[in-house]
Amino acid sequence: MRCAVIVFPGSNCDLDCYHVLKDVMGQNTEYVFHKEKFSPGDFDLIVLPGGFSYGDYLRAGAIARFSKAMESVVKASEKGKLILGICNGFQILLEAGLLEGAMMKNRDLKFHCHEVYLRVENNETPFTHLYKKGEIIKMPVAHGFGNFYAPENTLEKLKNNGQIIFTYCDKNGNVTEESNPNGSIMNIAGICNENKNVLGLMPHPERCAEEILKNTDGKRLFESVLEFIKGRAL
Amino acid sequence: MTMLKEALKLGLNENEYSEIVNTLKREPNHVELGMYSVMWSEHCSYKNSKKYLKRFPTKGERVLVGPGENAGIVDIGDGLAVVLKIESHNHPSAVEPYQGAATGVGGIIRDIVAMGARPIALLDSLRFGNLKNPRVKYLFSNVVAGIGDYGNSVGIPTVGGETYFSDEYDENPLVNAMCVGIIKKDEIKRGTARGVGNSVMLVGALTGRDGIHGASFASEELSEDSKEKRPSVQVGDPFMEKLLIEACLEVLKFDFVVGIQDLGAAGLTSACSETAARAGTGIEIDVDLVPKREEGMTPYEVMLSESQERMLLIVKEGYEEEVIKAFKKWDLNAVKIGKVTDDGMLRVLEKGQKIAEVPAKSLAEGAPQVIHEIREPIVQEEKDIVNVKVPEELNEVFKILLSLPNIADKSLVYHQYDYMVRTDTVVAPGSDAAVLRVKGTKKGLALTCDCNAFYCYLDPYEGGKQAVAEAARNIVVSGAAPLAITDCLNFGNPEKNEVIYQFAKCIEGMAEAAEYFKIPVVSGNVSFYNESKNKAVLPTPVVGMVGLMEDILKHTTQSFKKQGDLVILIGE
Amino acid sequence: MYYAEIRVMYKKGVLDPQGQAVKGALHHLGFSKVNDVSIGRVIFLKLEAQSKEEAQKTVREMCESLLANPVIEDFTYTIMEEEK
Amino acid sequence: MYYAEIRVMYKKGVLDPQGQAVKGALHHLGFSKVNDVSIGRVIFLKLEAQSKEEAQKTVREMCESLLANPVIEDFTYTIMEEEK
Ligand SMILES: Nc1ncnc2c1ncn2[C@@H]1O[C@H](COP(=O)(O)OP(=O)(O)O)[C@@H](O)[C@H]1O
Repeated sequence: MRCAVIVFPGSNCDLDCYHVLKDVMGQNTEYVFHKEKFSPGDFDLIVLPGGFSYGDYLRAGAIARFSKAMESVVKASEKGKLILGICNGFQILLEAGLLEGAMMKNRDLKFHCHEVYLRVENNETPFTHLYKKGEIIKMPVAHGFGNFYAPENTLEKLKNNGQIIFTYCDKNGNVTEESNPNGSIMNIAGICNENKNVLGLMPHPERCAEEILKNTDGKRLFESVLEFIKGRAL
Repeated sequence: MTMLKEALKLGLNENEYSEIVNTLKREPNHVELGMYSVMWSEHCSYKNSKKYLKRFPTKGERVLVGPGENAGIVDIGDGLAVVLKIESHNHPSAVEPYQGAATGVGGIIRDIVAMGARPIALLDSLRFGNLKNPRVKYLFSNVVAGIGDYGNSVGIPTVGGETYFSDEYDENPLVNAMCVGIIKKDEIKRGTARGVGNSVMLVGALTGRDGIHGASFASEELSEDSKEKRPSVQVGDPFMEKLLIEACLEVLKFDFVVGIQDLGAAGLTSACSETAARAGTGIEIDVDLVPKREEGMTPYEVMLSESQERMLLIVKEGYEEEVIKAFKKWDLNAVKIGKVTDDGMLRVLEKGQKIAEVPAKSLAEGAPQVIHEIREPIVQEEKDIVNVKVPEELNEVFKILLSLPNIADKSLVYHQYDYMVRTDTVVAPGSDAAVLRVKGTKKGLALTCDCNAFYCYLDPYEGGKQAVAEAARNIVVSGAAPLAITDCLNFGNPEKNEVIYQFAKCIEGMAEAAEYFKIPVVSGNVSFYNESKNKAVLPTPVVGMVGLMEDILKHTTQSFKKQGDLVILIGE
Repeated sequence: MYYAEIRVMYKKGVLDPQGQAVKGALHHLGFSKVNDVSIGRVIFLKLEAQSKEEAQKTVREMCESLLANPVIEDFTYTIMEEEK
Repeated sequence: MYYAEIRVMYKKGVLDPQGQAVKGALHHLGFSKVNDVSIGRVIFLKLEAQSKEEAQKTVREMCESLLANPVIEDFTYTIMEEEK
């Protein structure tokens, strides 16, 4: 599998994503600097990493979406390539219109860094097919702008098309107010596009993909992608 | 005589002024006086403390760089070394807690980068007054937010620290930030202006009118009109810092960058005079070449500006374009502003005219030391801590204790810090020491910072020993062996006998413990004048410590593991 | 030369957590007669343009493409000509 | 009932990283004739008061005690009476 990790000015999980793909998953992985273009055929998976692109000044992800690399990301997404936006990457995908909705400041106005429980709402995607539907997993979050919002009609659509992929829940899988770290509407933690080839999520799967870090729930996301790509290649 | 008056206004004393006149063999002009006043403030010159700091043991088999540079460095094997330093940003945080704390984090990160190292972790040691006081609450929440937002944004995990509350800190919160970096042993850089004819380049943010006289500000007690000293407080730009780190680390790989220095307190004046003094050279710069944020800035302002997110590079002649290109990649400025000379002078030009010329050594190292009379405080409150009655309802007491802010869980604080970015944090905040893996090796690092200021108040000597011992214990129970110490000494006004007594005794205790455990002190920082309305903070000598474990898989954590395990109490 | 003052606010119906928090804090401080607090961004800028119409057009474009997010935000602006 | 619009900006001379970044982005997008971008907060609120003077006084107090940080920020405000 050929993977790209896009480096925006202010990205800071680029290294972590690269590490997981290259060292943990053993895949062919490259950094792509935001000023570079590439062609849709160059990569099977393109990761938009977490961080604070352009300092998150103005709005999280607002400025990054205008980069050269993003033009190529949009083209790749149209060609059905897999695009994964984590945290700031998710915010950029929203600003770029590759995913629907918007991100606001966490409801308590504070940055939140800790583990959360997630429920896998849809496992019929290239990113989640190795999870069980309704499975409860643990992943860390680390963000100040993770309060997802979308207008009523968009939410309907997301729901009906199975585009809601992860929701925040308690350890028994109940989607409750208390288990929602940021005020996100319907406890949404991750969504995908209609085509299911673009996924954005606030939690960090790359931070829980190794034994030594005491949690490997995130690794299956990358394994899902790898299996999917292999299957497609067959 | 008018220059003397101005000197006094700037915080220099008569003795210092005549020392300047003696050195220059003439009266200093306005710009030169400004430069002296910041460089000879306690904050930059350590004129009240140098003598005592000599007491610390600073040598050890693993020590590669000891005190005197931007940060200390110790060898951890595998061709790698760890870089550490702690610094205070107490005064700015008292006036503008969010930005004060944020820029404190920014400053300590640049100290690590200035050694050529990649910063890998931050820690913060915090002291506040009583949370019932609304101003204290405001300071507390904004300091935490400021530290978090800056560290989170640049992508360096804040993996540990401590948070204490006591009335003595009501007006004077303590905000100490520690940074740890990692570097290949053969890529260590120094803050020296070597090589006559080499270029002096300024990189990073534009120079604005912010923070002029911040260093002298840190060397005064806080008063009502501190709030009026607006320019002393700067706004940090973590985004710029992130780019600056990446760009600096890219060019530092090259041999043609022969020296690097961060611009902190006293800005260009400090960076130029210190790099030249360390190398025994001189520097000539032209203020017209300095990229400015505002129009009409005077040379005085340019030389004293404390604008954040800037660095000074000393570059071999002929390689300037390479540096400019590397910085351009990150859309950053890199401008040649002068050159290294052989005459030992810091010379400042404007429109081709010489407007200041002083010996770099005299600025950086020449401040007359202040000799204090040391006297044991007479009015030390009597506190009987030996004969405390055992209360009957221990359960109740236990509950009360657990609800005290000093003992309560601090997750409210560290959950606002991204402690996981870079995916090396194996033991997160909330344990005794943070444990980080070192990718590419089997090794692990344990990091902590500790100080029990109440002990230091009751008995500075024992308290000093305790601070080192506590840090060492935290490292050891995490499975690591202590490697090195960086310390941040927060005290009141050193011109007061009681304060300098506490200071000297704490150092004595710390030094003795450090010698006993064979843990060298490789860097540190002194913050005096943490005092307002005549009330000094508790003596707070914070000990930052790094430990090493050869096998990361052998780290240990605080929690009970499973039912039936034995519980053993070790020690008396 | 023109000056623009651009205000970007949450759309009606979008919960504004910052406005809520500030309202709470104001009440707490004793400013109890305050209500409906909402917080947004204000952007001041200078721009060159041939006419006020052109300046308005440019500002609108800037808002639509970057300064406001149409999913959650509305914008208003005022344009003034620089006095010479 | 009165409406207040309060603008809080960095003082002159204080670094405005947001303004810098947005200016860069606007130039990048081709809005090259834009300059001096500065970004602040705008706060809209409603308040009860007996007179416009009282409303003004209250707004000033709120700014000084909470809405602006006098160390680095300046504020301006406009007060309007609600039309009945
Ligand atoms: N300001 C802080 N920043 C980061 N971590 C903190 C901070 N304050 C406390 N912690 C974390 O919480 C742990 C426990 O803190 P504390 O309750 O003060 O206990 P202890 O006295 O055992 O250090 C610390 O070891 C550290 O990991």
